[in-house]
Amino acid sequence: MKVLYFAWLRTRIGLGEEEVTPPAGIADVAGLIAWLKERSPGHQTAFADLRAVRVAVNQDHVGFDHPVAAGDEVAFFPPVTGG
Amino acid sequence: MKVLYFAWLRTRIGLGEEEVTPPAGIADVAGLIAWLKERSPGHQTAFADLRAVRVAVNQDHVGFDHPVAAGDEVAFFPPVTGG
Amino acid sequence: MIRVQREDFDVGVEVAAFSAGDAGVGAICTFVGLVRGGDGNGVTAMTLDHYPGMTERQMAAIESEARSRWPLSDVLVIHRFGRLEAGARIVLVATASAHREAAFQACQFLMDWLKTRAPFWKLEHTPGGDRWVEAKASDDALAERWDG
Amino acid sequence: MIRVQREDFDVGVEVAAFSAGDAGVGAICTFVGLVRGGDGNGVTAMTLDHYPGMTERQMAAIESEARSRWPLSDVLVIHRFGRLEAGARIVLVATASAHREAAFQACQFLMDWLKTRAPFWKLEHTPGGDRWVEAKASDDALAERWDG
Repeated sequence: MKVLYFAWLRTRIGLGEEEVTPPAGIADVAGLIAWLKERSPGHQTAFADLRAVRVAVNQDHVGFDHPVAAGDEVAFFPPVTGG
Repeated sequence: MKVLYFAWLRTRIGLGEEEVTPPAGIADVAGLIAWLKERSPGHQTAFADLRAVRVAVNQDHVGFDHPVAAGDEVAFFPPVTGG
Repeated sequence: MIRVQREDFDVGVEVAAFSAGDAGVGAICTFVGLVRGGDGNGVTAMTLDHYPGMTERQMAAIESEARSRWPLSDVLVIHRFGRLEAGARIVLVATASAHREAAFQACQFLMDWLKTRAPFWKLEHTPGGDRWVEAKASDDALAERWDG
Repeated sequence: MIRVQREDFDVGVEVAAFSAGDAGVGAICTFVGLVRGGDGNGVTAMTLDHYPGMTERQMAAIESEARSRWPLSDVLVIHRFGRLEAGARIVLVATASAHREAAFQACQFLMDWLKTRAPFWKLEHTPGGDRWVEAKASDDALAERWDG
């Protein structure tokens, strides 16, 4: 599973992309986040306030209850500020 | 008093501008129109339906009850269609 | 800034010069109106009649009104008159502001008021003859949304 | 048509090419967003982060949505990424339609949805350091007016 970070999530975590293999039992975005938070203090900080975090699975905006599976591309980022 | 006609009022009357000297007693736009209608069949036709006629006195949109006086520039035209 | 002219205008040149160097501008909205032709309406060209003098006065008043309603860094309105072929540009309105909603709203307002207050009249040329365009109730309705 | 690019764009060139030769077009609305600087906010430049791949997908989806809602002859959206100095162009949206209200509304809609759905993030550079721009509730409110 490919996980991407943008904007201040990338800054806090210290990388823009990582390849991860969550254990079986990690079935949705919320579960993935809980698991990712254990990887480093940076991850812990980035995911401290989930109200400020948005997620896309395979490049579509989704909610935290969206399923995730091996092979997915999961991206975390703050609310967008383009335009 | 200078009287101007635009768009189909000019076409019907057959001229774009005329210098007129209405008699004393012609005090407002409505009075002026009644007097102008007697000048030619073209004037009669142009002013036949006043719902389709707009007026400006000295280049400001006004109503038919607006006063007119010697020296004024009075313009008659249909509702505008620019832009 | 207001211009009434027979000549065409170059949107790129006008927009490039527009609000140039004003660091506070974050949003520029531009509207261009064109002579529609071809598709069944049979219009090959039109001639825009106008009221010289009053046109400039009304357009300046409309610009002032827009500037009093929205915080605009710059306003440009160019309106052509005379004979215009199908596809030709008729009018350009450009507004610059710090924020996009002011730029959008002021641009719409300027077009709505131009359509209903500036003394221009369109004579359409078709193979079957000429006809004066009639004012549209829908334009009055759009202009009225800015009232009160 | 959608473009995501690091390079600047020329509004005049883009608008000249836009909907050229379409006789049914009577109205073109254009919006340009710029990096505001100078006036007290201390922003000297910004860097636009984006999500390559998803950006194009989202922008194409937003264009499709606009075309399904309004009768548009043409749509152009150009959004830049990377470092942009104060005064630089960020985004261009252009819409062409037979009638002005469709062109205006679609252009506003495209900007509102880009602001709230396209994966771009602004990092402002100031003499005091860098800061990520926070999403504005006012942008959400503007986007929500197109719901339902």
